[in-house]
Order: sequence, then structure tokens, then C-alpha cells
Amino acid sequence: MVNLELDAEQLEVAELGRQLGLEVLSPVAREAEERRGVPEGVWRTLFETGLTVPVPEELGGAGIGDTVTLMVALENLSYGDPGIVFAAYSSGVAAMLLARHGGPERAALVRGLTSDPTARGAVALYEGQGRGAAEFATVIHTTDDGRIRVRGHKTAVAFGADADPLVVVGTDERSGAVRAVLVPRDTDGITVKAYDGGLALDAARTAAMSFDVTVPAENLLDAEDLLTTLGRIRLGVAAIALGTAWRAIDYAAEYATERVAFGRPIAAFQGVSFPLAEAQMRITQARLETLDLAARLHDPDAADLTAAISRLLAHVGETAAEATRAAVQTLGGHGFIAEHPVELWYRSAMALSALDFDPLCSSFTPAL
Amino acid sequence: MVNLELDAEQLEVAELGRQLGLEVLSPVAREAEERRGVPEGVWRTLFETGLTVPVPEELGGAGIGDTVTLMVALENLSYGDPGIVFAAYSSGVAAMLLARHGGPERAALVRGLTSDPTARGAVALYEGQGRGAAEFATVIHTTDDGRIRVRGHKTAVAFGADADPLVVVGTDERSGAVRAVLVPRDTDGITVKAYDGGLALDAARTAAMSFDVTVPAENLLDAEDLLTTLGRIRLGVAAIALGTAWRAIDYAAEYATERVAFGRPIAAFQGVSFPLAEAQMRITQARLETLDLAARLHDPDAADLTAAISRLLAHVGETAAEATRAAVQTLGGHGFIAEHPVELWYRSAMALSALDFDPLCSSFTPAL
Amino acid sequence: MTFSFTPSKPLADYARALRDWSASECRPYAREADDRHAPPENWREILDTAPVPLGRHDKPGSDPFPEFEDGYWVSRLAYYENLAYGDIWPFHTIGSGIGHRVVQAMGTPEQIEKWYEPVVGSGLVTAFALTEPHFGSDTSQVATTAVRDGDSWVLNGTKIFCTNGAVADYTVVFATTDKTLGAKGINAFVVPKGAPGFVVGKVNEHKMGIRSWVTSELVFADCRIPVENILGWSGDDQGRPRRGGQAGALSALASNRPNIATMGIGIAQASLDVTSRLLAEQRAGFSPRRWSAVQDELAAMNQALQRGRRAAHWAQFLLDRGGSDRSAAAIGKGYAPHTCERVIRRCMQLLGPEGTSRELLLEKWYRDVKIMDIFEGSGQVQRLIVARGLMGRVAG
Amino acid sequence: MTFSFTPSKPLADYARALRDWSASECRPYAREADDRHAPPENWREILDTAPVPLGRHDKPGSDPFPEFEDGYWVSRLAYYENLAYGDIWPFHTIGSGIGHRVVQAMGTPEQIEKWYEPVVGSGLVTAFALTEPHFGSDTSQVATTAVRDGDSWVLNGTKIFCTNGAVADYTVVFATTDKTLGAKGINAFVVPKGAPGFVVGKVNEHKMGIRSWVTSELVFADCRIPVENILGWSGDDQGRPRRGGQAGALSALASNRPNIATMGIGIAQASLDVTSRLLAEQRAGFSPRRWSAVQDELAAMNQALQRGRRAAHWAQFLLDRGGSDRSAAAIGKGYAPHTCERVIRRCMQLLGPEGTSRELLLEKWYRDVKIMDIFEGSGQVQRLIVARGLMGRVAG
Repeated sequence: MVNLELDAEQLEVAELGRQLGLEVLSPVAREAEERRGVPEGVWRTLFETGLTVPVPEELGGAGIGDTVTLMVALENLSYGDPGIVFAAYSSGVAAMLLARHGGPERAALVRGLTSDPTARGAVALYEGQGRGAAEFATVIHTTDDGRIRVRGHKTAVAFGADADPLVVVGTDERSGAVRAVLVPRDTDGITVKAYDGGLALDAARTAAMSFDVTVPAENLLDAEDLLTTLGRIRLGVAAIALGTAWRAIDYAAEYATERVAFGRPIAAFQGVSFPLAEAQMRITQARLETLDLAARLHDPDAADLTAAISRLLAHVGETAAEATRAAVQTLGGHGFIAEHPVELWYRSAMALSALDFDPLCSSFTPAL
Repeated sequence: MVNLELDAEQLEVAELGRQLGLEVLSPVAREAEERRGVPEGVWRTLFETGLTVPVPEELGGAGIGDTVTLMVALENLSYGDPGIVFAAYSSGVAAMLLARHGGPERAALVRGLTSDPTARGAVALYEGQGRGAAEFATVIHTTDDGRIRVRGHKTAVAFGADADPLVVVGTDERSGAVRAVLVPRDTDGITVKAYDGGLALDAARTAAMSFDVTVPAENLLDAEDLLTTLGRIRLGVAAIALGTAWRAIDYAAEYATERVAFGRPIAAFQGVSFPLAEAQMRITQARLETLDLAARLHDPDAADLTAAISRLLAHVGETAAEATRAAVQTLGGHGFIAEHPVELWYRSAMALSALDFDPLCSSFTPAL
Repeated sequence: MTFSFTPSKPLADYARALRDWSASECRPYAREADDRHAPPENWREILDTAPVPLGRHDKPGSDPFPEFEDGYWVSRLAYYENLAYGDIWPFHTIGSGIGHRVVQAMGTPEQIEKWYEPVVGSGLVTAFALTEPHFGSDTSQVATTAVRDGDSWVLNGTKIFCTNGAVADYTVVFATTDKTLGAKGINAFVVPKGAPGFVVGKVNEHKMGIRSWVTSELVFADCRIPVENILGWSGDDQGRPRRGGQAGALSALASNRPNIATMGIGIAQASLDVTSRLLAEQRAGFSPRRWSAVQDELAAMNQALQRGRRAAHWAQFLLDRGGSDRSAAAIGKGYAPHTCERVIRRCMQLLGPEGTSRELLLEKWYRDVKIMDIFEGSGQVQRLIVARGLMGRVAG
Repeated sequence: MTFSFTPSKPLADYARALRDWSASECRPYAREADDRHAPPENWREILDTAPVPLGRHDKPGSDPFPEFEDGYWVSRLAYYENLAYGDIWPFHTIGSGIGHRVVQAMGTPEQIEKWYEPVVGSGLVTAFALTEPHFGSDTSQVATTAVRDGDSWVLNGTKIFCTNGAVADYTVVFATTDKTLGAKGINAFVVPKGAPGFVVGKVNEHKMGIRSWVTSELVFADCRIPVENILGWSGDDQGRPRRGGQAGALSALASNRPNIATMGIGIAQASLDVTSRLLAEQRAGFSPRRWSAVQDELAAMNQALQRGRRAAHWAQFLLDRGGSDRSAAAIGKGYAPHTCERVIRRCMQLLGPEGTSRELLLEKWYRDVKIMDIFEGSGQVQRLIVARGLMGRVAG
């Protein structure tokens, strides 16, 4: 049955996320970027809500169960600041992946991540370079002596230099199926190249990582429903981008009603108001698409959504990049300076759009 | 040296073309469509200017030599009506192709086309179905007894049911090179399926044609510089589309200055004026691109422009379709009824865009 | 209660049955309807073959549109999309027009009893006359006048784009009783068929598309109607009706906007499916590289249409919950139509010149779909509504 | 004379030499310039290695920009694109600012002799102060005041986005002498470095991009300058200058617009070439299908940039012929910048997260290029100019 209403829990999560985003994250957005790290108190506050650590209560999480609720949490938090949310979420998904696929023997690891705000986990997932996200070049195979060998290159691993536990995702060399392996940090054969920052999202201290490691067989995680979990992780990036875009147009809309030019608030010019309206139209539907895929991710009858999520991410990437751009243009010169946050959102939307990009899912389109 | 000025002859051609377009073609545009044929007197008038029959004077043409001048003629004529120009041009290019590649022995055929306004020639060129225009599936090969066999399917052959002479373009089966063959109408193995009209351009009475014919060896035309000639033929469609688009926005712009809504001419609303301005920006650059390629077509040092022309056509197709659409939207309900010509231009731009379309040169882009 | 775009099984079954029937039984008459500028002559018999209730107004006693737990307005989207999937001609025969809905929205209880109730399920057809040659969106410009003359109103003016205008049992006509009042002087009048001075200027306007939908030009030349035919007037309020005509007319339209967009989606989906089928048949003609590109194109277009569906569902879901949201309705209408045009255009391009010929229906659908971004508010109007939702009345 | 976009051989040679040098000698300092918020310290030595004349203003006696038969403004496009191809930092060092150009456009002969001529080729730097915190495009809103006090003008107000403002030998400041006159009350004043009450609020504003271009916030706090420093006033016309300040300021900018777009094209082309090279190295990582798609993308982006070049050339060609056309200049500026942003964005997406890291310059160029669609008239301003060319002053 068609039901597009959020339930009471989701509404509560939305409200909490929005409040935290605006009151706690937004004020330290610049600081988190400059210091390349989330201020400890802010991380702790966010951590304690559990909104970015989607793990059941019995493992110490806040019990965010379904993906729709997770999306609601992320979009509202990101209304405050995408960089901090991306950092926290990147660590949180490691806990989620271990909780879902690690079995009872990994419960302690999960509890470590849900109880210690200084802990950081990581999932080495993205491979960049315009590859489809589900066609990993990282290969995983079982050696003759029954151990697991992992070889490959990953990019944009948040906290890659020191996250522990660390899960690497790749493709089983024989079956072609997707696999996830727990790789202890002290394993030989891990090379880390921490980026010296970038366009945005610096609070997550992302790194490129190369792996040529061999680990015990029991480090291979349970692969059942793994694609669903990966889909969930990937969808979160869409929610973060959309929360950012939404905030940017709300900010620009307010500016447009206050700023006067040629005798009128600039909102009175359709050349100003229509791009913002169009951005809202796009964001609305991209958000509905995100929630739809989130809901379908839990439908046992649904087909594999990997390709649909790739398409969504390409679309959201463009939607958020152009929406934040419309916000910059609305502010004109003021959109270009750090006194206003729109330039930060513009950079963040771009950086998010390059994380998980498949060139088959969209095409370059000139602006005119 | 960069020189973007039209010379005296080109300016004269532009003026003549514009005048003919507005005064002679435009008034009978609807009639030509409804009757599926250009009124005889109008055809004769256009024919006598030679603007659409680019053949040297010694063969009875008006001597339009270079491709830039031809583009200037076509864009200005099409400012009057694209359907009539497409019809006349489609016949004219048969004369051009024979004049350039037929050798002295085809001079009589060319003179027939340049002297008799009731004659119709045709070049069976397009193959449709989203194929690249230079990768013909129509194959041409030399049989064991030295004759030429032509097999393939062509679409959008103007006057396909009765044009004579008829030239078929295809690929040499052995070398892969492009070839053109003169196919007498009474040859066995020509199947014609005349379209019962379509979205627009009905005055050209296009048909689909299938060929499995064998003709004498001397019917193979000289292939030297054939790609240049085909490029020229193809570029003409861009000029026709752009002339149409230009007219549509001029018409809509005038309407917008006169039509009043909410107390002002609708041109005062940027939601109305900006789409027309954007259309003009696009048309301007697409026109410059067309003229650039036209000029480079005669540069012996230039690389093969076949791919560049395919890209241009994809771009022009979109530019003209969206520009004529902007014109329709400017007129609102009036844009949808036959009392105004914009709906005819909107249909024509679409039909032109499907003639010579390569799916590798552009991508579907949602409007929002 | 969990968030879901998936329809209930009964609604999904209804949608599928309607789509299959419309494609197999209605579509074959699409070309004829376009050429005739009218529905096929045997349209009643064709509709009789429908496997599900269409909510026909032309046939008294026929089953109403079913109720689904998904909600009324959401369910109606399934109707609009899947009927349009076959072709757009049936809409004109099934509907009874919208004049009586204006009566329902603006009339007194007596007027509703007299003009609204008899129409429902009766086969009677009503029309609506607002637009005039010199204005479209700016309804404050109504120039048709209504002058009180004893027990009559005398109307003078010209109306265009009146769906069913030439054939309706009555037409609700918007006219000004006092030009100095601007929009506030505009009122709605019930003009019965055959009223003196009621002249059909054109039975069916010459349109680019939706030719089988009769839209008329109506001329009122000293057209005389009874004084009680002004909507909202109960006779004892000195000639002033209870409600402004303009607001009433607009409220009757707003909830329909996402339906219009959804018709466009149905047409575009039909084009896309036809194209996909034809291209699959011609696969051998494509290089592997082009074939891959074509497949990506088809996927992108399907995704784009799906987005339009969601936006329309969102608006109508809110309407069903009583939380009608002008901005959501405007997004529902403003988002899809232009994209639907592009989908059909791209399909024709992929098919090449045959795609634009009368051999196929795409050229017709391209002409039909254009109206979806014009009537009941162009894309610009929808943007303005969304902008005002975002920035308030100051937005341009 | 035949129509051609192909530059003369000398111009093509100049362009190629400039491009190669800029990429090999200037680009290596791009990151440093961005981090320092200033050109590299050894910028003079770097510029000294240029193989072609740059028309340096910082170095008296250096060769001027060469003359080419293609025309002055057309030739300048080769300069802007190819220098930007390396990085944008050199522009800030080579130019002398635009304050003196305003003097040239608006000054009396005496003023031109005093303030314009000494600057040309001298190494002196001038600045221009128009924008204030509360306005951008709408220059009629100038709120900085200039009040006559005996033999002085006393200025009060704040200016932002003043290129070179903190370091210039003088700044041309726009201020109103009479608010009741609106735009007509605005005049231009030469404010020398060190004038009393001239305060540098911020030496270099904290910008997203073009950080090495010093743009200052200037505060005028009872800033006192001699009475003859009002441009266009020869002392005998009772305080009224010959020309309105606003028109003068605008005319100084219009011909520069296509140059700005062309810088954007240079930056985007650099991004595209870097990306193409990196992708080619990584070809083995792509499936054949994705590799084809990537190749099509690169071709489409190159074509899009080429279009922007043509539009800029068209405008500047007309300018060289004396047929300056506001609409063509607006198309030249309005067409490319947004597309250039998209090109760089797409390049970063194709490269993946590494594309947005500081390992490469694309993230910097993405920040830099954004200004090209803002200063000297945003895309909206250009659209308005084009719309007015098409529809006259009535266009909104």
C-alpha cells in the first residue's frame, strides 16, 4: 500500500537530527574542516545519540533499524553540516557491517565501537576512478592453506590511517560474489596514503589504501545479505548530499528575500527565484527516490538494487551540486567568501558526488 | 587568421534567402505540409535562385561554391519555413553530389536537375535507428563479373517514390570506405515504402527504401573527397534546424513584448525572457559551430570531420528542439494551436533532429 | 505503517488490467481519433470491453471508480497513467467535463442540487469557460462581461480552449460583473446549451495534439441567462455571490495538476516501451558499443519517469491525508511534463526517421504530450508556486 | 577573406608557447599560491622565464603584448586562455589593476595625464572600488558618501572585493555626492595610498578560490582627498563632473567579459587534459564498456569548451571591428562559465575521490573557476542583457 508518511519514531529521529545538525554541528563546521577532525565534544554528543551508528540496542547502538529511518537521520543531521556527518557515518557503518555480518564472535568489536567515542572503524569500500561501485577490482580469494588473501586499492577510506576495526570489501575471485573481510591493522601488506585534505569533507581524514594481505579464514564475514548492507551504506551518502542541498537552498531563499537590488528583494526576480524553485523540485524527488530505495532495500522480493543505487547516486550528485551552486549564485560575490556557509556546502556536495560515481549512470551535460 | 565576417557574396545570399523565406516560403508553409508538396510556383521561384541547388554555374547552378555560403543560404531560407527548404535541399544535393563526383559523363544528368524545376533527385543517405551516419550498413561490392551490387535499407529519402536520378550511399564491403552509386530507377530490386506523412517535413514526401540491386561498374561515382560532400549534405540539416529555431525565438520574443499578464508584458518576467535568452545563446554558438565546420570542410589539412558533424547534429537537434519548445511555452495555449506557426516549427525541429542521429554523441537528459 | 511507494495488490492489479486493456483495445484507435479530431465512432462499445470499472460518466449505472486502501487521489494516478498508456482519446469520453465540479465548489446548496448532482453518473457533460484569447494564466484579465438586466444576466465575450464547449449540457462561464473590481468582480455563470446568444465559434480548435479532445471556441453575443444562474448567489444577498469566482475556479483545478503530469508519464512510458521493443528487434543493426549506449539511455529514461511518478504520488498522498500542499502539487505537475517530452523525443531519435513517421504513434504522442506542460498551469506557473512556498509572496 | 576560426600562425605559435610555458613553469606553483593566499614569492623570476611577451605591467620596459593580424581583442583571448591553462595566479602579478582604466575612460585630459599615463608600463598598481557589502550588480545602491569640505572631499563607507585594494598606488572609489540623485549622484574619486582615513579592513578576503588574487575590504573613515580628485571635473564646472560615474565604470568592464569566460575555459581545459592523461594511465582498470563511455564523455566536454571559445571569439571579433555588441559580449561571458564548472566537476567524478584531493589541482581549479560566473556580471546579468537585445528594455 502506498504510504509516504513517516512514522512516529522516524519523525522523532528527524526532529532530533535537525536540532543536532543546526545547534551542534553547524556551529563547528568550519572548525572541523580546518582542524581536519570533529571537535571531541561534538563527536561525543553526536555519538551518544547513536544516529550515525546504526546498530541494534543489544550491541550498544541506538537501534536505528530500518534504512528509511537511517536516511531521515542523515538528511537532517546534514542539514547542519555534511562534513561532520560523513565522518561519523563512515565510522558508524563499520560497526553496522560487523553487527550484521560479523556473527557473535564480533560482538565485542561492535561494542567497542558503540561504547567508546574515541574509537574509529572503517569500511574500505570505494575504488574511485569512475568505476561502478559493485564491480570491485579488489579481489579476495582463499589460498591453498585455507587462508584469505585480499589484494586491491581503495580510496576515500575515512580515518584510513588509524581506523580499527577495518573491513575491506571486494570480489571473490572465483564466484564473482561480493565479500567483506576483517583486516587487523597490524597485518602485513597494508599501505596507507592519507590525503593531505581536499576539496571538502576533511574532518573524515580520508586516505587511499592498498592491500596485499593474508588473514585467517574466520576473518571472512558472513556474506548473506551483504549487498543489502552495502546498498545501505551507499544510500547514506545520498541522504547526506540531499540534506546539504536542502539547507543550501533554504539559506539562499532567506537571503533572497532580504537582499535588495533594483528596488526589490532579489527573490522578486524569477531569474533568482526559479533556479531555487527548480532545485527544490529536484531535491524533493531525489529525496523521494532515496526513501523509496531505502524502503525497498528491506523488501525480500525486491530485485538487487545495486544498479538502482548507482543511478540514484549519480542523480543525487548532480542534483546537490547544482542546488548548492544555485545557492552560491543567489548570494553572488557573498557566495564565494567564507563569511557565508554556502561555499562550504558547494564544495561538500561536489566531494560527495565523486565518492561513488559510475560513468554509465549519467552523462556530462553542458549548462547551455 | 580569425575572420568571422561574412563576405559580400555571403551577405547577399543571406539577404536574398531571408527575403525569400519570409515572403515566399513562410506564407505557404501550412499548404505545403497539408498537400505534402511544395506549391509549384513557390518551388519554381526557389529553384530559380539556385540557393538550394549548390552546383557550379557551368552545370547550370547558381554557383554557390563554399559550404559557409550554403549554410548561410539555408539558415536564412529556413527562417521562412524548414519543410519547404528541406524538400528543395534534398533534391538539390543529388545534383551537387553528381556534379562533384559524377564526372563529365553525368553533366547531362546534373543539367537536367538544374534546368527543369519539375525534376527531383535524391540521395539515399540516412539509415536511422540511432546509427552513426558514417557507419553505413548498406554495403556496396564489386561482383565477380565486375558489376556493382548494392544492398541495404535507407530511410528519410526525400521524394523516394519517384526521384530520378537516385544516388545510394554505402560502404565498400572490402575496404570499408564510403561509396556512392547511381542507381537507375528501373533497376530491379528497389523497394519503396513511402511514409504516409509524419510529424513534419511532409512536403519532402520521404520514403524508406530497400535496395538489392546490381548496376554497371560505371555507375560507381568518384569517391575522392566523397566524405567532404556527405559532410556538406549533413551540415545543411543543421543550418535548416538553426534557421527554424532562430525564427521561433524571434517570433516568441515579439509575442512576449505584446502579450500582457499581471499588468506587464510577459517579457518583463525573467521566467519568460530568460528561456528565450538562453535559446538565443545556444543558437548563436551552434550557428558558429556550424559555420566553423563548414569552413573547415574545405581545409585540405583538416582532419576528417565526420565525427565532429555527428556531434554537431546531436547538439543542434537538441538546441533547436528546446528553442522551439521555449517558443511554444512563451505562447502558452496559443503555442499549441495552428493559428500560430510555432507548433509547426516545434514539430519540424523534432523531425529534423531524428534524421541523422548518433546515440553516442549526446545523452538523454531529464528536464529537471 | 511503513514508508512505501508500492501499491496495494488490488490497486496494482487494477493498474495492470487497465494498462493491458488500454494498450490492446484503445491504442488501435489512436490514429483514427487523431485524424478524425474526435474519439472513434464506436467508443462506447470499446469502453464496454474494459475489464475494470473506469468510473464512466457517459453510462449511467456503470460501476464507479473502485476504492483502494491506498487512498482516492493516489489511486486515481493509476487510472490516469494506465489509461493514457493506451492513448489519450478515452479520457475525453469517460469524463463528464469539469463544469459541474465548479458548481460543486462554488454553488449554493440549491445550485449544487440543481446542477451538480444530476450530472454525477448521468452521462451529462459539462464545460468550463475561463480562458480568453488575450490571457491564459492571468485570470484577473477576464474581459467577458455579465450585465444584470432585470431577471437576466447578459453575457458578452469570447472564450477559448473550452473542453466539451460545443457539446456540453451547460458551460460554467467566468465573466466580470464589474471591471473596476478587477479579479474580485469575476463571477461564474451557468450557461445552458442553447441559451440565446450562445454561439459555438469553433467546435474543435485546430490543435497540434490531443485533437480528439473537443475544445471549443465559444462566443457570447448578448447571451441571456436567468439571474439565478450566477454561482454562489442565493437570491437574498443583493447580487453579490458568496465567493470570488477566481478562487473557486483555481481550487477546482489544483488537485488535478498531478493527474495531468501523470497522463504525460503514461504517454511517455508507452513511447519508451514501444521503442524498447522495436530496438530489441533491430538489435543486430547496432554495434555493441551503440547497443550499450542505447541500453543506458533506456534505463535513464525509465528512471526519469519513475521520478515523475514519485513526485505526483507525493502530492496526491498529502491530498488524501487532508494535508493538501500547493507546493507539492506544483512539484507534482511541474516536474514531469517537460521530461516526458524529452523522453518521447529521444525515443524518436533512437528510432530514426521512421520514429517520426505515421507508421508509429510516437509522433502523435509527442504532439499530445505537449499540452501537459501548458494547461492547468505551465511549468513557469508551477515554479512560481514552488518559489512562493520557499520564499513567500515576495517571490517574483 | 574567408570565414575562419583558425588563428594566424603567429597567434597560434604565441598561444602554444604560452600554454606550454604556463603549464610547465607556472602550474608547479599553483598549490603554493593557493595556500599562501598570494602569488609565489619568486613570481618575478618565474615571469622572467616566459618565452613570449606577456605585456607585463610590473616590469617597466618589458615587451608589450604583441600585435597580431587577428585583431587585438581576439588575440587577447589567446593570452587569457593559455595563461589560465597553467594556473590563474600569474594574472594577478602581470596586470596593473583596472583603476587607471577608469581614469582613462572618465578623466579629463589633465587627470589622464596625471593618473593614467604614469601607470602604463610603470609597474604601478591601481585598484577599483565599487561593490559594497549590501549590493553587487545594482550599482545604483552605492552608499559610500563623498562630501565637499572646502578644498577636499571627505569619503565615508565600506567597499569589498577590491582587487589590489590593499596594495594599489591609488584606488578609484565610487561614492555618491547626492543620494537624492540616485545613480546620477555617483562619482568616481582617486584615493591615493595612505590618504588620511583610508583603512584596509581586510588585506585579502577569505575566498573559496582565486585566493592568490588579493581582493581587499577597504574602509573609508572620514577619508580626505583633494577636491580635484573627482574624475571628470576640470575645476570650472561647479563641482559637476562631465560624466556619470556608473556608466564609466560599466564601460570599463564590458569589453572584458569574454576574457573572463575564456579564463574559465583555460582552467577547464587544463582539468580536462590532466584528467584525460590520468585516465589513459589507468585504462586497465576500466571495463571496455566504461572506457567507451569515458571516451565519449571526454569528447563531449572538449566540444563544449570549443563552443565557449567560439562564443567569446565572436564577441571580441565584433569588438575589434568596432561593432561592439552588448548582446554578443553577454553571450561570450554568459555561455561558458557554468559549463566550465561542470567540466571540472565531471573530471573529478571520473577520477573518483582522488580527483577531489589535494594530490591534484582539480579541486583548486573547481574553487577558482566559480568566480568566473560571478564577477563582471553573473549568468543572470548576462541573460538579462541578451533578453534586452532580443526584446528591448521591457525584458525583465
